Amino acid sequence: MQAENTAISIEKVVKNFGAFTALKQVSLQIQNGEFFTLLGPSGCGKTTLLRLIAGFESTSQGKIFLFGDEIENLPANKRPINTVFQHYALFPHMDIRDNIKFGMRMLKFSKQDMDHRADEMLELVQLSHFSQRKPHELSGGQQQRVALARALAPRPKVLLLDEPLSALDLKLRQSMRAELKQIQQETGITFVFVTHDQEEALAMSDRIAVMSAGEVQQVGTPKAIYDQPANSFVADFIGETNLLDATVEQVNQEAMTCCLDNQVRIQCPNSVASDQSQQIKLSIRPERLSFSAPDKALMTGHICQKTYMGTDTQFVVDVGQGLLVKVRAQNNLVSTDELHQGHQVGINIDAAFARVLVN
Amino acid sequence: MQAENTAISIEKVVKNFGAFTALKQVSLQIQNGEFFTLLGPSGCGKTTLLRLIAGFESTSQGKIFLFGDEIENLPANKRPINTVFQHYALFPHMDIRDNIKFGMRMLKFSKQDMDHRADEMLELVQLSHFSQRKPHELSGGQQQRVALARALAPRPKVLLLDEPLSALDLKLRQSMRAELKQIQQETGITFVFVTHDQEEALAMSDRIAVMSAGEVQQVGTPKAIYDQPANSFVADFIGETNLLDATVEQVNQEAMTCCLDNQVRIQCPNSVASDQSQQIKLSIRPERLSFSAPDKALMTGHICQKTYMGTDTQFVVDVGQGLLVKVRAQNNLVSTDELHQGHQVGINIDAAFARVLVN
Amino acid sequence: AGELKLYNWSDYMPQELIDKFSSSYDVTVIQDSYDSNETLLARLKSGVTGYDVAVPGDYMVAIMIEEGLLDKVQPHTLENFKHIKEELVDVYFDPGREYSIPYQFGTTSFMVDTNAYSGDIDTLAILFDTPDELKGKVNMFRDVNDVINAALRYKGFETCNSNRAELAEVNDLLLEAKSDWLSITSDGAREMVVSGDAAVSMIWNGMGLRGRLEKPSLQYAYPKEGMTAWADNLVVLKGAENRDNALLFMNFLLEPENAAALTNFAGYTAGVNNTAPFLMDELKNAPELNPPADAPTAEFVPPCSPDVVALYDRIWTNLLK
Amino acid sequence: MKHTDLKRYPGFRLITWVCLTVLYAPMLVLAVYSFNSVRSITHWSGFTFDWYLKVFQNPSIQKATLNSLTIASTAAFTATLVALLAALALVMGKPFRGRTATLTFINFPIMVPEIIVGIASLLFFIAINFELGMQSILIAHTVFCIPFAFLPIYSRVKSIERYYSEAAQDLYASQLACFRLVIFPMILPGIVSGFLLAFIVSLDDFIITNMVAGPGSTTLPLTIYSMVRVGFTPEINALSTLLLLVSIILVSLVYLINRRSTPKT
Amino acid sequence: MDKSLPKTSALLAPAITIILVFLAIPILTLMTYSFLQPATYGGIEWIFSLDAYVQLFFEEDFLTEEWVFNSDYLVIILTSIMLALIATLCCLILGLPTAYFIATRPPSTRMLWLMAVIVPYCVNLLIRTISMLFIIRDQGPINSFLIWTGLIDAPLQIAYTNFAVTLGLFYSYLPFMILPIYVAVERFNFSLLTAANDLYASKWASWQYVLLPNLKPGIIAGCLLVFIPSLGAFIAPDLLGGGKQLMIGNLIALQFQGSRNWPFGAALGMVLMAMIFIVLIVFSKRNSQEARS
Ligand SMILES: Nc1ncnc2c1ncn2[C@@H]1O[C@H](COP(=O)(O)OP(=O)(O)OP(=O)(O)O)[C@@H](O)[C@H]1O
Ligand SMILES: Nc1ncnc2c1ncn2[C@@H]1O[C@H](COP(=O)(O)OP(=O)(O)OP(=O)(O)O)[C@@H](O)[C@H]1O
Ligand SMILES: NCCCCN
Ligand SMILES: [Mg+2]
Ligand SMILES: [Mg+2]
Repeated sequence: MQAENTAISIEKVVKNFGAFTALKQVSLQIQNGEFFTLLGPSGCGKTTLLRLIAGFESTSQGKIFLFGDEIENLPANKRPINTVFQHYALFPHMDIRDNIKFGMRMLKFSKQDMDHRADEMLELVQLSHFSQRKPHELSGGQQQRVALARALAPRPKVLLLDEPLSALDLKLRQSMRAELKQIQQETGITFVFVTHDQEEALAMSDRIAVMSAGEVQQVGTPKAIYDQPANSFVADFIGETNLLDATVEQVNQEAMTCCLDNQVRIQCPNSVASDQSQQIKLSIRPERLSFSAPDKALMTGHICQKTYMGTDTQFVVDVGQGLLVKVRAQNNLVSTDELHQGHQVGINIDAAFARVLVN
Repeated sequence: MQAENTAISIEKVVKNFGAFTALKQVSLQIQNGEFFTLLGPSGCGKTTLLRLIAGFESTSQGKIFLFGDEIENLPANKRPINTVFQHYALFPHMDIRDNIKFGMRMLKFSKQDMDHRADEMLELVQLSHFSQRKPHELSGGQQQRVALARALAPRPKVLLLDEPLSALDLKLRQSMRAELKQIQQETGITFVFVTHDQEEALAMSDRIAVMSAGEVQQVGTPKAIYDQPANSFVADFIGETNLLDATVEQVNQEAMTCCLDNQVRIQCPNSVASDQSQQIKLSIRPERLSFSAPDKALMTGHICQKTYMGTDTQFVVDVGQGLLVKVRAQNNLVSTDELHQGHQVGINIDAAFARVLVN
Repeated sequence: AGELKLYNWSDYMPQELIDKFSSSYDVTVIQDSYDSNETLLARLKSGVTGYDVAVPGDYMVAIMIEEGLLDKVQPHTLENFKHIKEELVDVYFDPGREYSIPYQFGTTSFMVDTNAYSGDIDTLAILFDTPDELKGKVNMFRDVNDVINAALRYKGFETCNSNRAELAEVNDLLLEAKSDWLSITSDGAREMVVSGDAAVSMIWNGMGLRGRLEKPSLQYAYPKEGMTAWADNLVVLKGAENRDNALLFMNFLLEPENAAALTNFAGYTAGVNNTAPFLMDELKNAPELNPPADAPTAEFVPPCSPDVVALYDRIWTNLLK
Repeated sequence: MKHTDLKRYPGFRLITWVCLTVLYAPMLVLAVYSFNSVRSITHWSGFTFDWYLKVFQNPSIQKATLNSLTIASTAAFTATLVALLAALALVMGKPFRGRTATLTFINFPIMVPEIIVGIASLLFFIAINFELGMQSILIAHTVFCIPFAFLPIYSRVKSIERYYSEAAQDLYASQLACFRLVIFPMILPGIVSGFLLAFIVSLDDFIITNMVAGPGSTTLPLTIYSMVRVGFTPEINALSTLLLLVSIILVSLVYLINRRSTPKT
Repeated sequence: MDKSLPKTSALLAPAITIILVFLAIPILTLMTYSFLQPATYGGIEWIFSLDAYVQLFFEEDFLTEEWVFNSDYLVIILTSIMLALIATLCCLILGLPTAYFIATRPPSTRMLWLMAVIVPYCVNLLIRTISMLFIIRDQGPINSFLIWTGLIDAPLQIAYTNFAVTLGLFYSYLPFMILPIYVAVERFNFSLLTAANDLYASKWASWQYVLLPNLKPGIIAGCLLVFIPSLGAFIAPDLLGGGKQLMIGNLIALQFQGSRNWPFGAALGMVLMAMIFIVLIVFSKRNSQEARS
């Protein structure tokens, strides 16, 4: 069942905590060398899945394979997998260097090897001159880098990262993203990255698994997930979207025509097997809507809220029948300045990117 | 010095903590009824300024006027100013209703008045059915609303809010923003809002004061601050920007021509008195750069990084001489899919929005 | 009316007798206790004030008079003074009884559990050269003079001895003997032997008597090397706030019936005449109160000179440390 | 389970039970034998309440109980009051040089061995000609109760963030109103546990009391001690069991108060 | 503008005054007395003298009346230290696992376990010692039980020995060891154990390299809290040692009762205080050094 190149294969894994099921039949293949992200709201089971892979918990059902071998009976301290913990979990009584050396010491690396590798890691995370400091003498971002170095030092086959950036402030988080991604590319190690921040997931990952309530909702590249959400949960959770109720009017192999509540008809790609008259939801991203002269527009409405956001401006437009749509315009395009609350506007839809969802 | 309509006027206020100067000659006018935001990085003195206005600290130098009256000698409990504290500071031993009534009790409102107003406030923040609960029985967002109701109940002339949203999680924070803004508009009370989150500031404020290291860097509407940053600190702190070194080649009243390090010339509005040959910085927002065919472009380069961000994609383009520029393209426009790392691209600049900065 | 603050040996006064006095004279009696003459002196010297009456032993009365701790209350004016046994009126420590009246008197020796040891017990060797069966089963008094005097007698030396060479020997003897001892306590002595924690214990005759009544295998020893006799006395302390009640109490205790009640409780000989009709039967022929003919005469030991006291203190401290 | 809990170490539960047994067995046995119908400490020969009746009828025990309660409540009250003021000053007052030193000084009485406190107090009272008795015990107890009352109050006051009093002032409360309506109710649990702790400590003290007691001021522990010296009786067991009960009730009270009042965050 | 509560100094005054007058000055009095000469039947003579301190090391020989070196008091002091150390060690050996075990209970039951440890801590020391004496006596339940089972035929001598004193100290102060370690364990960040495990450490390697070093402050505090009162103990040696096993606390008391040598007692008190302060200072120095680094 596992391809040649699979680093981790998770097969129908269930995890129960007493009566509560945290993971329901999760299956996933993680490729060797990829940056794989588990994305989902708080409590959806991301950490639980990570802990199963690391070996801190055991599965209730199902199997986990590491490069083809079942690892159920391998205790955590024997798995060639290391973890970067959310709050780093640096050993407070050891200096940075000793922290980094810890895993190698436990693996009984030779002293020489250990020292050499520690230097290498310190350099990698650019903390060579801090090697004598204790963790609490470092800033959050520096601590985060130590945690990374410590986990990388014993040359694990897979690195697990549990929301490593969530404790950092905005600017730092943004710069650490780039750094992490770069280190992953340099080392070629498989990263399994956990986050609940969609922006982070989109920006960093090769592939993303979107999870909700213990189930994997969709696995795919950032683009696939953003543009072709599998269901309304994914559509709503990743980025902002207009989720519009509609009825199917015509269907063929490639396209379908849907009628919105305000009687506007939209022709969009057929992504699901659905029958005529079926009630569906259309997910259309705000940036796929654009303003135009009312006469050239698909529908018209008046602006009822305008929020300036720097790069772009978001409008909420009432298009009749109580239907509110969000329109996002980058501030370089339309003269967003001239549009104000109350104005009548025409709206066009880039229908190729409308997505039909049945649940 | 104060206009008719000024709620709070801060004049050359200095605040020293021992040898450390937390505020250096800060002057600000806050209009009656506006949503005024103090924005700045951690430690820049936002809280300190708020505490001076509230009366928890006294100024080292300078004066603070409230509707024209100097309030230096008015103790905190006599100022018609209320505060929503960062951690809410709800009285844990009182139920929600008693918390809300506290201020009115101290002001000796009549019992009837007090009850009536409490009901009104509970309704305003939609917590009527929780009035008997103790604070710890509410969620973070609900507590935040109680803090707001408590501060609004005695009808203060000015409401101070110290990062009221920072303890909430992302989704909740976004919805509370709208709520806060709406309450401000309904009550018409002057809000002085503190945050270090630029997105929050841009989305909510009428005017923003950007602070750094105890000094006000710029005061203006969100748009003014985003589009016409006064200096490179503001340009960098608010949103993302390309800060490019350039030399002034020609200057006249309205426009100037600047030469970038890669010899590309840009004609942009003259916003500062600057001489020919002067070294300046050009701040150009990534969304003001756009791709075009290389032959029609202002400059050319190759893509060295591409980050998919859902709504848009950010590219880092090497335009020669080691000059890297960020280009942000909304995903509905250019077919961002077709541009990849390594591609040669042409770049145009919406030069009307380039901003010349001298510091 | 009023109060009476009594400082007494522990386990030396029946509650009933106190109640009787309290109700007859409407006096609230407060009683605290001590375990040796030395503790009494130390407490009083350290400035503990407020007690009205105390019960020092013979030599201690002498010391307390000298130290100015006693009130010269002239007890011979008391109505019941006449009951005092003749030989106890003109005592060396208080000739003519100007400060004190007799309380009870008796002897200090030791007691052996004959179940644990069947040999001859009438020798101080039991304490100082303990037979194997009794090793680690000996309780000694927490009292400088009783212990050192016994050791001096065992060695055949004079009591109140300032001969440093002899005292050095006594010192060595005690240190050596100590390893065979179990404990050093006075007021718990009876409990120790009755419960079986100790098989031998230094003991006063009355206390021994009460112990034997509880545990018949106990036997009071009359060591051939000699033993100490003592006589406790009721005194009024200088500065007593309730001097009148103190005198009432003195008079009360000289009443033969009341003196007999003391004897019935504590088991020692009363200092007044005519107690016989009130005494319990068990006391009449008790071996503890009626020494056999061949027993040595018990010896009163007068206060020793300050330098001797100092040397005794040193031996005692050496022993305890 | 294949993956054992990392927190668990084998044998620790057993050791814990050993500890608890060591801690409780003696007291339990003592309590059980207080119901023994004969005076023996060895043999169990039937159940009786007689010894408890005896305890209640014994006038010197009654007097000692009264003394103990008087002293404990007065000393604990004074100590609590004094400690409260000090805690408020140290937390809410302006920072000053020597703050740490002051803190150490207030906790000084716990750091000095009891035997030394006892003897030093005794010598001091004698030196200034202070009559030993209830007052001297009271003073000595107040001194060593202060840190015990202080610790819970201090930690409670310290846990109250500055912003609560600021919030009160912001809402127009004067300083007095702020203390009365906000600070005091919030630190009340600390005050109560401080008082109860001081009360227990005073009620239980033997060594210091033994040194500075005078005639008629015998407290319960002193009475028990002098009774034990003479010999073990079930009466002592009964009395000890009673005192044990009082301590347990008070400790449980402190615990309950603390638990009920700690807001879950 | 002064925005603080009433004058800090006024609020502090009562506490400071009470402790100053009724504890600090008495201890100074005690110190003064240690430099005076004893009066015959107790009390002091106002003559400056270092005899009390000399007496710690030297005594007048019975025969030659010369001052010769005397190790007896040193031995008592050393014995006290030994007994206190052994008691501390026993408390540590049993207390550490117990504290750890309790602190790792689920929160719902943790408080009950903790209460179980706190209750004896608040029970009268005297009563606890008495109950210990009660059960270890020759006729006590332990010996009766052992005899009944036939394991022994004569009672084991436990009471009135150094062993009993140590047992008593251990029993008296065990909760003092458990509580601070409990606090340390509760504060311990257990994700560190997970991290160690993740980095290939076995259970006992984690214990050694991660847990113990992090619990050190609690362990040290616990050891101090047991060692210090044990060193100055009075009740346990008095009741359980049968008046024969003296510790420095009893030796001090003795000087004010039977032996009536106040200056010497005062000097011993000063020695005890000095020992305790040295221990405290050494550890607080080390602690603050660690905190700083
Ligand atoms: N040891 C446990 N016992 C019982 N329930 C647990 C346990 N660990 C996790 N859970 C439950 O399992 C669910 C998933 O938890 P998990 O920690 O995996 O969520 P998560 O996706 O990592 O969330 P977050 O983003 O908040 O970290 C939650 O509802 C949680 O309450
Ligand atoms: N009471 C004080 N004593 C000494 N320094 C202080 C005090 N209060 C604030 N400061 C210092 O003044 C500076 C400004 O603090 P302030 O709390 O106003 O920052 P801020 O902008 O609110 O930051 P944040 O976003 O972290 O809340 C900081 O460097 C802080 O350390
Ligand atoms: N129990 C008291 C005995 C008194 C001996 N002097
Ligand atoms: Mg998680
Ligand atoms: Mg702040």
